[in-house]
Amino acid sequence: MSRAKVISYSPWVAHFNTGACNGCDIEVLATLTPLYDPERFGVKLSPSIRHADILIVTGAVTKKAAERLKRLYEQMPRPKYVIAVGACAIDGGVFSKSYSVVAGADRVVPVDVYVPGCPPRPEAILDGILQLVQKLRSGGVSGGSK
Amino acid sequence: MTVDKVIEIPVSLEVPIGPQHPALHEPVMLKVYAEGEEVVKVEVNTGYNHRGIERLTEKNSFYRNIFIVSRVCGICNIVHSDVYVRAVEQVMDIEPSRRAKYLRVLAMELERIHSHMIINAIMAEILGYDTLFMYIMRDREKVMKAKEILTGNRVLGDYLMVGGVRRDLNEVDRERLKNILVKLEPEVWKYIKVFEEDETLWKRLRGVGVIKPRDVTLHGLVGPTARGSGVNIDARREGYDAYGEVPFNIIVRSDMDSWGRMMVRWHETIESISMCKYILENLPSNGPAVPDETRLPRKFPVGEAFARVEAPRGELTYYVMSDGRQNPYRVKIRTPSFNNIINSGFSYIGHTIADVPVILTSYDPCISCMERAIITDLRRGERMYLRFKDLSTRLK
Amino acid sequence: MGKPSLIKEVLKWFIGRPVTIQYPYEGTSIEDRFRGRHFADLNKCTGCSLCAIECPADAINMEKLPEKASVPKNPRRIYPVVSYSKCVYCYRCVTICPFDAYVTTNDYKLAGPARLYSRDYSLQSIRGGGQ
Amino acid sequence: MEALSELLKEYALTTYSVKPNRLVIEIPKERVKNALKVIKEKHGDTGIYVSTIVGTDFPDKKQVRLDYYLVTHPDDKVYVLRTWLSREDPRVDSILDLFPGALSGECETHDLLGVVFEGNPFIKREFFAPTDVASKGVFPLRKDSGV
Repeated sequence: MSRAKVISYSPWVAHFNTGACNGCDIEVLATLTPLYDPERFGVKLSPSIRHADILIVTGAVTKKAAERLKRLYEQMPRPKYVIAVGACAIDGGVFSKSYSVVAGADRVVPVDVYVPGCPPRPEAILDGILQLVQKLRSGGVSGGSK
Repeated sequence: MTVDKVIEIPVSLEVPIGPQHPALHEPVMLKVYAEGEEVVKVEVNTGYNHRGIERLTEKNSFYRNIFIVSRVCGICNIVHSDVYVRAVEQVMDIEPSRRAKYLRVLAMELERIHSHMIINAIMAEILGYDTLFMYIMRDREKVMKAKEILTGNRVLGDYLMVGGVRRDLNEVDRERLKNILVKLEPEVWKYIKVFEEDETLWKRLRGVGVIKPRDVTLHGLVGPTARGSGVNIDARREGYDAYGEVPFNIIVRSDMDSWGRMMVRWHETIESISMCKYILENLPSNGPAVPDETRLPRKFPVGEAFARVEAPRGELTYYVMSDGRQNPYRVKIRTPSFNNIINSGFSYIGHTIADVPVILTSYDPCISCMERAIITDLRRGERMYLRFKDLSTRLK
Repeated sequence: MGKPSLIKEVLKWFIGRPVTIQYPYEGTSIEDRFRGRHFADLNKCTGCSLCAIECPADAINMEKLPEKASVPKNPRRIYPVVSYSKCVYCYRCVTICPFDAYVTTNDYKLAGPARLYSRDYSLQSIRGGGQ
Repeated sequence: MEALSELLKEYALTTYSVKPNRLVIEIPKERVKNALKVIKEKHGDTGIYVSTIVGTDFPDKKQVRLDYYLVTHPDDKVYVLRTWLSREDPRVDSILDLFPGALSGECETHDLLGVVFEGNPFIKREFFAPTDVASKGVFPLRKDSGV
């Protein structure tokens, strides 16, 4: 946001719940509503994963959802970024030792920003999104190249 | 050539909805079979959210489990920890103080307000009424603030401990909570008016997803879903915690459709607000509400307990069994959504595809609560439909 | 059945000031008692490991103190390191600690490209630790 | 409460209670369905529902315990029907035709504990358990499952 541009990039987000407790999901939803309003930065919820630039992953990635997560990531257009929201999506949180959990989105797809918290506040999620917006605007490394 | 046999080929369409879908923010997959626009069969496929929590509780100690079971469901986390904590207290023969019981009810009712508001907001979004969604979500932030003041976190409170609650409420915060609730009530009445009068909502919700009272009990549906069909089920009537002392009305409506279920939720929100106000005004001061966690007993007697609670989505039950060791021998969780979503496949049949998300949302699905399952809908067998695949095999 | 009754509300906000908080240019109000980042104060910690045992997410690891660190009472010279990415902020460690050794804050700004740990915050609480 | 235990007098082996005040009636496994039929006839279609089915594994007794938690309404009383199955071959009659609401509970108990409900066409593995656990033939809630 340092340089003013006539045309700036508006990343759209898609949200995928990989077995979360809904705590993070309602906070992601709260982030998208009037009080925090990320549309000020051009960020809005995209209707389909094929239109999205940022994938928000919530939840302890269950084995069944892990396949779907990988498939969703492959369907995204480049540049693509992934935000892992909540303790479960980062390291499995309290479910890390369960038999049906992969524990960690970064074991399935490359993650660009981690937002810790259980669940994180909407401000923290907005922080995470803004870091990516800044990265995009400053011409940072394109995601998904790893 | 005479025609002796006519084979009617139904044009059956298979529409998968989910697990990632613009209209569903939950990891559930509804496989809808439709003939034209009419839904003929629905399969509820989940299991995307099975985290093996019951097994996990057997591997962790009684106290650690309090925090694990609150993460079964983020929206109704205090209810989950309350019912588990009460079951453990019954095994251990501990009785919390009266003040702690009132504070527990306060936390649970705040949770009910925010849960009912969010599902009504999501319903508005699914109907395409985004303005209403945004307004309800704006006012819901007031409740989130109240939860933050009371429990220390917006969503996951981690508010309960065996023997009481984990933080007390001081006078300043009590006044602030009261102010928030006073400001919230007129807003809720406004939305009730919108739901009652708006033509858009009326047309999309009335007569959609009708469930008869007999089907409710046969299929074990609970909570607002049952109360919207005129079945008077409410676990709060048992009078656990302070529910025996706080006055409240049970909202029962006989509309039987999606609209009736949403209205039950709105009127329960009003009821919860007045309960919270009553608690804040009549908070007893006898006995400490916060137990010293370092001094809680480390020995657990042998025993079993079965506790019920009325979660925002309906009756939630926990069965806890101890064999005298540090870890519970068995914890069985039966969440309301587990019954409401899996057993309600019959109610989609005959409606259009566009109504499927509406009906699902009117049950207030909490897939994380369900935690499990791939279930095929119980066919009532009135009409027999064949899919192309089956047809080809049958013709051979 | 009447007209869409939300129109009055919509018009009111159409001319009024938006409700949006201009975050991050403007702060939001966070409760003082919000459960945010926390770390062990090594002046009080005795290395008893109770917090690591009781943590429901297993987010606390006991690590060896560096050579230079001078701690008043810690015979085994180990201290808890909280992984902020795995921590669920239930504050069980804070309430179970027999020596009240945890410092709690309402800091929630933890988003970043890497995992975070409480190591530096803990070591800064004693002389010779932070360097 | 007395009414129900009176009603099931001929079926019951023993009666006791689970905290807090839940009457438990132990019934031999062959007669579970009959007992539920009697109860349903007493309360009617709208008077009772199956709240939950709890299966517990007891490896040292070589048995699996099955509890049916029934809730009556509008008076909201909870009763427990308890039965014991052998661990090697846990079989019991399905109550799906009496209580369609038992579907979710029966399917779950089958997948996680391996109890076979005879007459329920919907039970199968991988309902809840992930593929790798189910393909090994392991039931996660058995105490010796090792998951």
